[in-house]
Amino acid sequence: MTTRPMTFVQASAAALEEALAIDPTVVMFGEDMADDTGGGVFGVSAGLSTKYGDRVRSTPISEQAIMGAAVGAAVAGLRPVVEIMLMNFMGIAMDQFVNHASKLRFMSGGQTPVPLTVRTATGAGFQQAAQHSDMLEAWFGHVAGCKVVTASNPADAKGLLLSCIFDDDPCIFIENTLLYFGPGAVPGEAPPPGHRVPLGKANVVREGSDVTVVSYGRQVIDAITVVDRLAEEGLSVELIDLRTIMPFDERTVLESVAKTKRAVVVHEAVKRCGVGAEVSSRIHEELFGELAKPVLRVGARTSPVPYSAVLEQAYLPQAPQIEAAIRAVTA
Amino acid sequence: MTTRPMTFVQASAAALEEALAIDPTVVMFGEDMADDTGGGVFGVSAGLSTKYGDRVRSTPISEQAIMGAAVGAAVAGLRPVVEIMLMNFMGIAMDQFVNHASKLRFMSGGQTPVPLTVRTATGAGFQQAAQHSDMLEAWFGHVAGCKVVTASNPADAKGLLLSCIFDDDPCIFIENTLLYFGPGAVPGEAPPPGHRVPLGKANVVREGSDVTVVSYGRQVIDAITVVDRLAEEGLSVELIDLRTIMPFDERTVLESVAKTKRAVVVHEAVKRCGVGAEVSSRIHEELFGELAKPVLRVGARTSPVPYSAVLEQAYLPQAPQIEAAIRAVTA
Amino acid sequence: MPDRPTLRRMYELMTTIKQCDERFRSMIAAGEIGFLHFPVRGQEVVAAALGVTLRHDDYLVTNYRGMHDSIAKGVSLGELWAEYLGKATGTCKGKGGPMHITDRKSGVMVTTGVVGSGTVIANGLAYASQLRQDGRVTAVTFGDGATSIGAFHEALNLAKTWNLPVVFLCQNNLYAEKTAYSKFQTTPTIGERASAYGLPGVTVDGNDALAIHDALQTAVEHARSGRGPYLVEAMTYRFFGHYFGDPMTYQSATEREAAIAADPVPRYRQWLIQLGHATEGELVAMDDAAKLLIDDAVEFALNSPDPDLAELDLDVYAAEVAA
Amino acid sequence: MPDRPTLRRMYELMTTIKQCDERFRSMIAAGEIGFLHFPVRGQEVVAAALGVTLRHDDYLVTNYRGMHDSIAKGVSLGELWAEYLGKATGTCKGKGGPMHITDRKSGVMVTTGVVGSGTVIANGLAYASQLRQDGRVTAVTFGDGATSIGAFHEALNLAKTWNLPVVFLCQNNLYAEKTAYSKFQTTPTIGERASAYGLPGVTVDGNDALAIHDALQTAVEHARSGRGPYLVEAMTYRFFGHYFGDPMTYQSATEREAAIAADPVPRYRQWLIQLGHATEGELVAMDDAAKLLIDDAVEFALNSPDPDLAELDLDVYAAEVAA
Ligand SMILES: Cc1ncc(C[n+]2csc(CCOP(=O)(O)OP(=O)(O)O)c2C)c(N)n1
Ligand SMILES: Cc1ncc(C[n+]2csc(CCOP(=O)(O)OP(=O)(O)O)c2C)c(N)n1
Ligand SMILES: [Mg+2]
Ligand SMILES: [Mg+2]
Repeated sequence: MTTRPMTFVQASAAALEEALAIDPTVVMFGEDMADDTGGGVFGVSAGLSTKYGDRVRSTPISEQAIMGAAVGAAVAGLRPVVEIMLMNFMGIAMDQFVNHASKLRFMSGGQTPVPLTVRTATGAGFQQAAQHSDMLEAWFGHVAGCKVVTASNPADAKGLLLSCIFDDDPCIFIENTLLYFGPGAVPGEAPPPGHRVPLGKANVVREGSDVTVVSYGRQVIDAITVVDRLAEEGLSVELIDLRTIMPFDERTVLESVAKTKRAVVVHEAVKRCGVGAEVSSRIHEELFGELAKPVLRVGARTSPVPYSAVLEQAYLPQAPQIEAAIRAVTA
Repeated sequence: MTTRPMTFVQASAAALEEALAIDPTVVMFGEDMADDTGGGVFGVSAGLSTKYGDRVRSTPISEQAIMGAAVGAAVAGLRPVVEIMLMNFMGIAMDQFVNHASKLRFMSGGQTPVPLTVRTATGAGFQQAAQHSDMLEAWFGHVAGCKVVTASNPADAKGLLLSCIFDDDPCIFIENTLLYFGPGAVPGEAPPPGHRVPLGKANVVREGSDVTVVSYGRQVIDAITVVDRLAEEGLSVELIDLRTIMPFDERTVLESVAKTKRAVVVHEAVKRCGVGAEVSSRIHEELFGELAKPVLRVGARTSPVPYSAVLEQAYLPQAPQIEAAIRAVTA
Repeated sequence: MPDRPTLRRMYELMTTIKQCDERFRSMIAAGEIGFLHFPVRGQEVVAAALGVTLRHDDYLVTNYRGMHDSIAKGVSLGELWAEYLGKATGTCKGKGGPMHITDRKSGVMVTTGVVGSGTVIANGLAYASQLRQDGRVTAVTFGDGATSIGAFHEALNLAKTWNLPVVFLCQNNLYAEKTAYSKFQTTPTIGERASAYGLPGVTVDGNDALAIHDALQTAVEHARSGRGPYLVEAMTYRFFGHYFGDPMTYQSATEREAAIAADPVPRYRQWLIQLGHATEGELVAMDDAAKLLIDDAVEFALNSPDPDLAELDLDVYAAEVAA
Repeated sequence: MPDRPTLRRMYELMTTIKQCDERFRSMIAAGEIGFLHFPVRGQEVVAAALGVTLRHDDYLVTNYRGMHDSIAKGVSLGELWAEYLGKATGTCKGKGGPMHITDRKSGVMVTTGVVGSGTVIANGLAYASQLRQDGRVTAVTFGDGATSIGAFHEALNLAKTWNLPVVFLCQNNLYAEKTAYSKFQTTPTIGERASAYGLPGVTVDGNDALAIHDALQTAVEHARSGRGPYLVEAMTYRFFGHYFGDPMTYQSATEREAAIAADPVPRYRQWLIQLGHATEGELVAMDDAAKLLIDDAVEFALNSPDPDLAELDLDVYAAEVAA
């Protein structure tokens, strides 16, 4: 097992390269993706078109055409991996992703699975303002037929992205730009080749007995800091990284909360109608009698993502709010 | 006060006509809308273009152009009311509605309110299958900056639609096709001219003390049947029609549940990550210590809307499930 | 000029489509069955021409008004009827319905209810063929109204930049729901809009079997030989409005009557006889055979069971949805 | 040929835009300020021509690479700088940022970060003017890459069917991020794609002040006089890549050097002197005046306060969001 460090960018790149290498039905396309058009806006696909030729292509700026072509290619039996550069631009591709990709298996009575993967980057904290930062996973969580996945560390990113690509359902894999390039972009340990992280299975990042924190993506990193600090105080927090945001691993979450009797759900997205509401509701529905306190949610304010750095930081859920919520349910 | 009956179609038509009549900044457009192109697919706009000329227009089949033009017209100070024929087609207009309409007031620092209204029809039960039936209000509930509204009776429909049109925020007003033409399409009482129903305020349809049912739209009708039947058994159910789905009237809901200590949330949309999750979470967060039972949710199955009538009826939440949930929390 | 078997096969398809549409409408009118039907009566010729031009293994993407296309591509009538009736034996087990026919075995890959959305999906199917060099062509059909939607533009543009083997077939029936084509017409023809993407485009009489067959053959051959996408606009007419029951108040009775008077199916039938490609007797036999096939399909569909409720949790994901 | 004051005003705008872009880049490079900057150096001429062609009360919709357009339309430099720096005194109180400049008083109505999305919004502004008969024209600017997106197609089509007073101005700088225009070019020019919507379209040298001024004047006059929309493609070049810091590895150094050698701003400056429209001294004075304005703007922005945290709950809805 190798221990050379790996960044998030390298993790996605490695997963893509591995997928292309082992399965000739894997194809990739998106804006700027091929090497003669720069090898991808974040460089994730650099070198791949040179190596894999026509299986890795650039597209014009046409999110509907990108997603539609992915749907068609998947229906024809390929495993397309497409890039929608930033998650907000899914607003253009919703008809294809929701009305088509996510429903065609069902509408066709099972004849046409749609094994496509959408990679899309997003996340607030870089002053990219209201149209380049949104976490929209809750939209997709509401759509029966697709899976929503994100990673909190490079090894998971590689393993989860590979699993998405080889999954037989449409997956949307969210890559966080701050984990790419921000302060959270510390390289992690590179997993061995072939490493896969199964979909639908959460990861217990820290075991604990006093309270359960459920999170995913970049907020897991914030949560780890808080949880480890509280451990020094003697508070034992179980931290769960959902990895597959939806459908989520109810079993791991419910077993944990059954043990701790307390839970906090943390995500970057706007709290209102966010994924946290679903997780919180499921916990309440299943464990109401056993809960010592109501499940609390930590998420962004009810506002578009502001540009000003001070506003943006105040918009985002931060470590102090995670800590406050943990203290509130354990008080 | 008149008591002539009014259907849902007539309610929307009357609201539109009234808005056009009293305010020259109200304009309307959408596919088939003008009289020389049929007066609207459901006939709601029949006669209006003849009367109001260029203020009521037909468009080509271009949902992005429709929504974009509404954004621009609203930014210029008009009050556009646009029709997106069916809610699933919002998938095409999401970028304009979410990234632009819902955010421009904020992004401009308050300079450009976007007082547009989207009317859109939807609802399962007519065998219109997976691409013509979805209830997608949860998507919009997650978007800060817009309001989501629906009505359970014609008088509310007229009053709420008028309030949407004259509200200074972007509103999406959902019209249920089954209430238009289905078994629920029984005419209600016509409200007097000028009747408005305020946004953000829920309606207590039935007062009760044993349990609170929170719902909206067509399911309010199912709930009324159940609630009235249970009343005969001596069960006192308070039934709340949200009217404005999001942001919802937390105060009315919380005050009711504080009294009844039990709640059931009912909607037609898929339960997973639906609006019910937000309402349920808010109740748990605020009233945990007072609740006798966990809040239960009744919603559609995790599936695209199926075509077959038997499957479609099984997909939809129905009166028996509402009743079962009420019994479960009052047991 | 197509050969004699092709000419006759086109008629078989036309009479099947025509009678199928008539049967649906008569049974709905009689209250024997009920669903929202988008009649294709009047548009049989273009579908028949497409049916004989495409290979069996070519891909087709069609739309809610796609019964004629599906039949022409070879969907079994029984499974088609069963799907329209929402039965377990339908092409899609009753889960998709008329607006969402998929039938892999005849190459009907996607039927969409969202106007214009099929055009971008067709590119993906064609891309798969291009990579695999399987020689398949993908055809996608859509209406005049669909050409206003952004996806159409993105589709033509991407198809050209990737040089995909796809034929875009616009069935211009002069109406989009209640909106006459002329109300929103910005160019003399839709065919010529192809030039904005550097691809060939033609406009032909879609009710003239030879003309549309010729255009489609050129287009399909162009795509199949690696020369890239092609746009064909076929001028036609829908006899029964947008949906069956449409009062059609937005359209002039004279116009419609003239179109019906020029009904392309009997016109073609007449022509076959006149030119000696088939005798009246042979054509009657074809009409009768089609009728029998439809009788069988109706019976099959009516006698088929509804889908099992367990189907709700199947085909949502690869794995069953947990209750 | 524009009159002398107009020619000189164009130069004032060019030098202001050029120096503003330089100042942003130098301060970012020095670490004095930090944000993602989309340089407009090289595209000054087309913006200046637009600025003098539009009326003050005309509407403008621009995009993330819109600093030049905003300045040309008359946004106060101080408020612009403050917005770029996220300050409370910015055009949008620091809430929108460089990609979302709105400045009602100068007619900059919407700045979008979503490629091509402004085109459909422009129609709505133009529709308002058409109804009100206020004589305003709406201009919308976008890049070469934006013409691939569906919204662009829908926008031109609707503008034509409604005969809206809107000018679509494509600033073709030969790149969309890292993708060279030539890689995805399906027609000789973008200007000619207008014919697919029945509207006039032209392609001109956007770095030739007289040529682009002439084209824009024709287009604006066309729109203002009720003859409907117009598409202008202005050929230009971006000197500093997609964003400031872009390594520009995807583009040939020779090509870029040639473009910089043909820098349109000094070229225009030279021409003004040669033709006697301004003296070197007058132009130096303009350069200096612009510099002073920028100095003031920088100082104003740097000394301005951050927005109050309470702003997070304001302007989301008409009413304050309840905590
Ligand atoms: C994106 C979208 N918008 C609106 C509709 C509603 N609608 C269904 S059919 C139709 C008219 C389509 O006309 P055309 O493309 O000419 O096809 P035709 O029905 O004439 O075959 C419309 C507007 C839809 N299904 N999809
Ligand atoms: C819909 C959408 N897709 C992708 C992007 C990411 N993106 C930002 S700028 C850009 C290139 C645009 O090129 P062009 O239209 O030529 O404008 P330019 O930047 O050259 O001025 C892309 C792809 C975006 N902002 N919006
Ligand atoms: Mg049509
Ligand atoms: Mg460009």
